[in-house]
Amino acid sequence: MISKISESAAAALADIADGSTIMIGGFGLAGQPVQLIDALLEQGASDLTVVSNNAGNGDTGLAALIGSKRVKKIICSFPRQVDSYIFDALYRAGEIELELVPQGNLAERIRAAGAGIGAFFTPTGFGTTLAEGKETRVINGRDYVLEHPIFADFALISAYRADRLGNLTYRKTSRNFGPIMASAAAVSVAQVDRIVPLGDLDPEAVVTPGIFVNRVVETGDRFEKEEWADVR
Amino acid sequence: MISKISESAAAALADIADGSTIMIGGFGLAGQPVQLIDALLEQGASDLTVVSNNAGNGDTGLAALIGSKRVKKIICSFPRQVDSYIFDALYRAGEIELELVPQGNLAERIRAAGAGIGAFFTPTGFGTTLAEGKETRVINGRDYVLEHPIFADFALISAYRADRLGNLTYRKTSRNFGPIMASAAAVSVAQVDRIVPLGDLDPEAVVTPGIFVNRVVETGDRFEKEEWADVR
Amino acid sequence: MSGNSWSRAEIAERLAQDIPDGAYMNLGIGLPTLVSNYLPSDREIILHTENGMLGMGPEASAGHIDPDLINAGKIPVTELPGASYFHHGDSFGMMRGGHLDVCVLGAFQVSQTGDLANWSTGAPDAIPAVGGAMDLAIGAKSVYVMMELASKSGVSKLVDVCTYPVTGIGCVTRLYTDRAIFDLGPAGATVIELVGDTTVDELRELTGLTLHTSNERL
Amino acid sequence: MSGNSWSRAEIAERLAQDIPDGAYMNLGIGLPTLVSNYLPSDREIILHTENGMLGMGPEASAGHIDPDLINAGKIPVTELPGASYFHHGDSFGMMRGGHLDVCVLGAFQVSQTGDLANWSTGAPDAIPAVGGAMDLAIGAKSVYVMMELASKSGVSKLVDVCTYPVTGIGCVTRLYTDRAIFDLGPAGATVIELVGDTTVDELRELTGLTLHTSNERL
Repeated sequence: MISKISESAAAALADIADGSTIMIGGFGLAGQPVQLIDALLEQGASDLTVVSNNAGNGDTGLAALIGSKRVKKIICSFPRQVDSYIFDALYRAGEIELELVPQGNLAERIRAAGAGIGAFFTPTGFGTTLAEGKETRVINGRDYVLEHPIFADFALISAYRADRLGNLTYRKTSRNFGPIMASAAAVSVAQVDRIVPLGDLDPEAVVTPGIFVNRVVETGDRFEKEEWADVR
Repeated sequence: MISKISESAAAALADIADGSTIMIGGFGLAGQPVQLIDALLEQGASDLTVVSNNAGNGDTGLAALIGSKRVKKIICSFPRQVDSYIFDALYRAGEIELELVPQGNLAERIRAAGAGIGAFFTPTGFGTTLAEGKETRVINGRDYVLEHPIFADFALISAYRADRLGNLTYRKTSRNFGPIMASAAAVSVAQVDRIVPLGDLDPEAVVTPGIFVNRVVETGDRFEKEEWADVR
Repeated sequence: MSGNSWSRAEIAERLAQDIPDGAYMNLGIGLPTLVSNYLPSDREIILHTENGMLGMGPEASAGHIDPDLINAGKIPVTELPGASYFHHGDSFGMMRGGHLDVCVLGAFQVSQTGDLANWSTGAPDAIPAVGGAMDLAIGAKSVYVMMELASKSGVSKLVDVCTYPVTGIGCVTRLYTDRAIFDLGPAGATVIELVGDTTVDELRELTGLTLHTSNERL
Repeated sequence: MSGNSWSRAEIAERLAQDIPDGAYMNLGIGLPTLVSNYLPSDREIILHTENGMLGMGPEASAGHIDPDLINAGKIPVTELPGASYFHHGDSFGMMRGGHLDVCVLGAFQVSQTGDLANWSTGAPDAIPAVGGAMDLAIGAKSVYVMMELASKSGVSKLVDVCTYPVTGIGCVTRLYTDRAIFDLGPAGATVIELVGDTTVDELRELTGLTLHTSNERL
């Protein structure tokens, strides 16, 4: 019987090797796999490339991972935030490499990796410094830039419900990068509020089919926690 | 107040002009927009290019449209079927142009049109006669063929439920080409079993957001019909 | 309106009048969000937020905050009937594919041919960040910019050629400012509406640009 | 087994033993669907159908036919607990992206380096049709072909170079036939299992190919 259920976040991430490329889902706190990031911090792998929309906030989570100097490179769209001081300092010191990608190109490059597309022409970024040195082409009178897929060794994502086959549903805008990152990684790990019995998820409403998910960790309902009340 | 509800299939298709490119959803009978195809047949537009997985069965629906010699070209993956005799005869007589596309490339080219991708490299078809004359490229040691998007003037699709904003849900494998065709056409028309009040569709389970849909026609529940009983 | 210029709220209010019933619209972070306060109540306009939602409602009030429901500015928002959710791949495909009717953005500079500069000041010590700016710039049938026509030091932000790093080329179709409204395109900027007593000659002096006029409307 | 060859059912039964627990698998139209009859009951194997479903169950029985629930061969099927549905773009992306573990196909010819010919006989008067054949050919981590080794007229269908139009290049990883099982790859075909009394020399004579052998297993 297939069971993709991991006992703990630590168990789910035990085999991440130094030098791995790790996708981390979430946009703001929505969809951020908080427990998995903490487990990665604990796990100790270094020399990592991280693919994530942002570069961490404050001094916890992804910011702490970056602060530990175990991230050699980050591929993201928006590292600069009011409280991204850990990334900011390392970047200014030349101690972390940044590949800045427009958010939609980031999403499409991740999607391309999952869907077996070798490269694609996108209009986003044409004529800007972020497209410098990239191949361009005029197609039907419009200018496009060639972009390549982004693959990962691991994807760490957050979802709402899972079953033992790894089928996932999400809640509202926390869906963001989860489905595409799950498709682009060799090993995809999802933390979910609850794991439900097989058959409880509506097959029409499954957003990420289990084929894209290798491990699920139940991390409990998030909405009783006081900390959410003043999230802004 | 937005209402995308059309009074009838005929009203929804009234402005299809001669020379239009029309996408028609469905794989087999599942997802086939039967009433819309019949309305198109009635409507009379000619010199059409049709994009559809198949080229019609028997002598009704798409087969009848082809038989009326109003389809100058068909872009599809699988025209030959046991009862595709109308297409077969016209094709052999050189009276209809065929662009044969592998099914997944067909789907991805339609998806690319909807998602603003100028062109993409796909491994499917490399080295085959269907890729003859197409640009190829080796990317990370693998061979790819460059494919371009397919746009349409109209998409005719079938879904299960709609609201007045054109949000759509589907049923089981009838989802097939509907969501991507809706995104690739200037005007997308969906026939649905039932139109439900706004708010009745679960926002998490909407498959085609209304932004991709211009007109919806309620065509009634299909599952009381005797004819389904022996569909094979 | 005070004299011959509009406040930011007035720019937003004027822009809102140009959004047709049934439009799908994305409002960029910052100034453009003001537009949502002035949408005519007799029109149904559907808001897109690029982090994955159509049918976004107003900002969530205290005590009704759902951490899974935020907009692109990471502000908690609400859901209207008829909403839908989708992932980033689909959401940016929706924009890139030209399905949105209008996107409203702020800007550091806009060129008379519609080039947009709003993502980077080009300062050498700045931490770069682009987010969805370049996707939004090409992400709608009409891309409107709202901004004050001149900087605080009086320099025109409508320019011949952008000096800041560009976000997109020829992408802005209309510019709403405190002094006038302009259509932009390959032929340059056309004044289509003046604020108060503002004259086209004043605008020409401020911008240093030729500036076409729309005879029908001026 | 009769003498030194397997029936089609026996090929399917043998192939089914090689599908590991937990595998995601697509069975091509025709001969490969036989494999589903022989999947070991102690393994959970999830079937994909490229028209948009994972977790496909057995063929629907009379009276339980749902016209919205069909497989790629347009045969009514059933849904197992844990199933999911998706559109053609996502379904073929799933295949193209290499997420399926195994795809089993039939063939007119297979070359020793894994080229597949199964979509067209190349007959000049034939109506062309490809469907998902070319997508399936490159659509899994392992692509297995099952077929009789020789045509009815005794000509080997495992060949040096395909004479029929190819479906994909170097895509078949393993070939299950009535006489033997072969691994295919850039170095050519390797016999990994013989049926009954079949010898490698017989296979060499039939195919006209060098044929490597796997010492561990023969």
